[in-house]
Amino acid sequence: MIKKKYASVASAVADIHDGATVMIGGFGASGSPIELIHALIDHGAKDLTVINNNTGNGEVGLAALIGNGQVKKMICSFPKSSQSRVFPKLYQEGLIELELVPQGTLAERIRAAGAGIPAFYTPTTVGTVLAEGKEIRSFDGREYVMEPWLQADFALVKCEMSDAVGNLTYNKTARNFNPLMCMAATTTIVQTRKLVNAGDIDPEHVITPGIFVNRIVEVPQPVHEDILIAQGRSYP
Amino acid sequence: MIKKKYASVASAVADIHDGATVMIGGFGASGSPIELIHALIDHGAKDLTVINNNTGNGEVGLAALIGNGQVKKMICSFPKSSQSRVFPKLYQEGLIELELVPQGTLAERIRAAGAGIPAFYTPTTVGTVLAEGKEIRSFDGREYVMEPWLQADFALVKCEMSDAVGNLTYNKTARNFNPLMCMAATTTIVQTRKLVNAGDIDPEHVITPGIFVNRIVEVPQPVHEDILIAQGRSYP
Amino acid sequence: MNTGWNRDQMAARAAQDIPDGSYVNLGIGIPELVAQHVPEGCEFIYHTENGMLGMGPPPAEDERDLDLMNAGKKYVTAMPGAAYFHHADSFSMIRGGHIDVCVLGTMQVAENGDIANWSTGAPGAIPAVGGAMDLVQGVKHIYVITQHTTRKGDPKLVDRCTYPLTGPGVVSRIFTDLAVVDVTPGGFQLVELAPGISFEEVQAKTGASILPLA
Amino acid sequence: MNTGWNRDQMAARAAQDIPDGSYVNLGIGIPELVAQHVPEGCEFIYHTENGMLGMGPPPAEDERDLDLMNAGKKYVTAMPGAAYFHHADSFSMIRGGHIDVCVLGTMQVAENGDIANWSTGAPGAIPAVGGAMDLVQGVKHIYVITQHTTRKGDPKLVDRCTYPLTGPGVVSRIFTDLAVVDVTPGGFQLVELAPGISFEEVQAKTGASILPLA
Repeated sequence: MIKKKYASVASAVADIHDGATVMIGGFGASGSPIELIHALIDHGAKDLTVINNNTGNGEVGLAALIGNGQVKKMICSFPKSSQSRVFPKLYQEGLIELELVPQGTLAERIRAAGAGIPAFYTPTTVGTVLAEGKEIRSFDGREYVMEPWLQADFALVKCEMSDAVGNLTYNKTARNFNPLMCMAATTTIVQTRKLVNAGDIDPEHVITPGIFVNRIVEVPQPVHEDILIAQGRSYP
Repeated sequence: MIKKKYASVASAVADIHDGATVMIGGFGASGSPIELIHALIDHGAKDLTVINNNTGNGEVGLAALIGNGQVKKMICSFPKSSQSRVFPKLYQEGLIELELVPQGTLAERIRAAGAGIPAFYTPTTVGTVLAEGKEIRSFDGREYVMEPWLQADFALVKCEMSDAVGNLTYNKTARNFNPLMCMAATTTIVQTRKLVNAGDIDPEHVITPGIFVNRIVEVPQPVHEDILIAQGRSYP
Repeated sequence: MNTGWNRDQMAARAAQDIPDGSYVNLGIGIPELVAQHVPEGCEFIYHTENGMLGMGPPPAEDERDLDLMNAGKKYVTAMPGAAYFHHADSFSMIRGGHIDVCVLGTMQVAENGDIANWSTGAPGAIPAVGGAMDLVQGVKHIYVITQHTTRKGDPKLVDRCTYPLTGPGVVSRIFTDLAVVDVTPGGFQLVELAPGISFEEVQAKTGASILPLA
Repeated sequence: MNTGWNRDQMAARAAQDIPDGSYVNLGIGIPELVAQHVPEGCEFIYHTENGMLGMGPPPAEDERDLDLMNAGKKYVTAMPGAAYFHHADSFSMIRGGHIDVCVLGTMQVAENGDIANWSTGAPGAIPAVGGAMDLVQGVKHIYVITQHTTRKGDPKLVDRCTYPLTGPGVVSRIFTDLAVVDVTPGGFQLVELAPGISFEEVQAKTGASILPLA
């Protein structure tokens, strides 16, 4: 039988190993799986390579994971923001690596991993320093950069509703990178606000089909990064 | 203002020119925009290159377009079926060209055109005659074939519901190639069973966002290829 | 007198080797019968290339939905927990390695795992590949169900395929009317004989050497 | 005394050059103001990179939805006819050439259409590119809204960018506090002067030659 439900965020992340590559969904605070990230902090795995659009805000969620010294390298498009202090400090001290990837290329590289495409061509970064060292190739007189897929051992994902077989829906712009990361990781771990029976989600409305989901944890009242920060909270 | 509604299938296809490349949605009978295809037969544009998974059945829809001598070349994955007679006859007489593309590569090449990706790598066809003459490249010790995007001048698409700005939903497996073709054509022409106001489709349930749709024609009671064939119908 | 497995028995035998909870894609013909022989206590989720997970059995004729077909263009139903998606997402599941098992029919399968099941290569024949080349390259485990020989008695398990390949070195296990055979680095390896079938008979009807049971 | 256009006037002027019915992506800063100056009878549909078409104005503070943000991470609303989608679909709209107009702020823009708006290239600075390089390569028409000079008075319209490029040869039209300027094969071409501004003043504050009105 299909058994994807886990009893707790702790049990769902328990086998994330030191040195793992971990995709974390969300765009800034929106769609960020805070409870799973905090479970990963409790768990303590280190030397992680983390893929996220940003580097977290304040001292909760992804920023707390970085601040706890568990992340060796960030792969992201926008590592700074008005409330991002943890990553910039470590980066300027040379204590964390950064691979900067344009946002669209980041999304497409993640999808490519999920779709079995080891590389593709894009005009993004042509003629810029971010194309240095990469293969440039001309098609129909225009230049393109070759970009490789981006795979991960684990994905931490937040969704709105999951059924028992892992079909997912999201809420508004909290969707963002989450469905792509489900496709690209060996093991996809999802926190869902609501867990329902198979058949309770209209098959036409499924955004992530269950085949891309390995583990489901119900987190009925997820905290929101912006609220935590406004409250001056930190983790642990 | 956004004005995408056309009064008739005839007016919606009126500017399809001789020699155009036309994507036609559907997988066999399912999701096939019969009314738009029949309008294209009435219109008479010829020397068309048509992209569809198949080559039509019986003597209606795509088979009728081919039978009417309007198609110079078919790009498809599966040009024969138990009820497909028109294409096989013309092909064996040397009167129509065929580019055979594996189904997944066909889908991905169409998506690539919509996503601005001129080429990508896939293992599909490696070691087969369909890879002959194509670039083979190794990534991490496995061989892949480079495949180019597949663009079109027009796409003929069938959907279940459209709102005034062209957001679309589909019905079950009639979805198939339709959303991809919306992305890949310069001009996307949609026949919808139901046309509703902007705001009447939940933004979470939109499958094809309106940005990929140029023209909408309401066809409230579309005919179905299987029914027409069972009735022994032909077109015109 | 027992003379091997019939079509249903072949499908039932293949179903036994599919792990519980697998995502499965079934080819046309005998492979379709696998869905009727799921071992008790097991659950498989069926994928069909034209955009659906959670495919269910065929409907009664008067309950057909014209917009609900499988990749073989037959009318089907949707199980609770089904999902619809477009062709690129569907083939991402296949080509991205997310489908666990694909069960295919074949014209030939070779001792090195090559499979030929899409074209005879005959001049004038209309080539049609569908999703076959995507499936054999993308799905984690490729199983084959086939009669051991053609109607004319020619072996379908061969040393090298003479028909155009669908994909090289992709098949892992073969279920025939006579035996279950694995493709190993050393060639064909007998796994199980059908009741009443001898190793010698299987070997005689196979176009390559088969390693016997240890 | 009239001294050119203020921020709102610059945005309003840019809005006039966006065709009715366009799909539009607005950068952060002055470009955001374009949404408040849509010409009467016109309708633009706003795209935000993080997965939405049909973005509406900011909500009242007590009506914020924490899951409804734009690419600048500000709370927004959804218009009737909006749609949500994931990041790959969102950037397919950008990179596939489906967005009609993108209005960006900039640090520098050159007479050959090069734009530099993502990094000063200063040692130790934390690089952050976001979707800027995708937008400039993918959107059909790249407009720039910017003050004509920096706060220190240095020209932002230059012969060649000295900061690291976001993309080469991509900008078509520039709206500043002093003028509207096109990028043409012959270099900068004056299109319109702000009220009370002379061509000589514009030329003096520009780091490259500008072709005057014919």
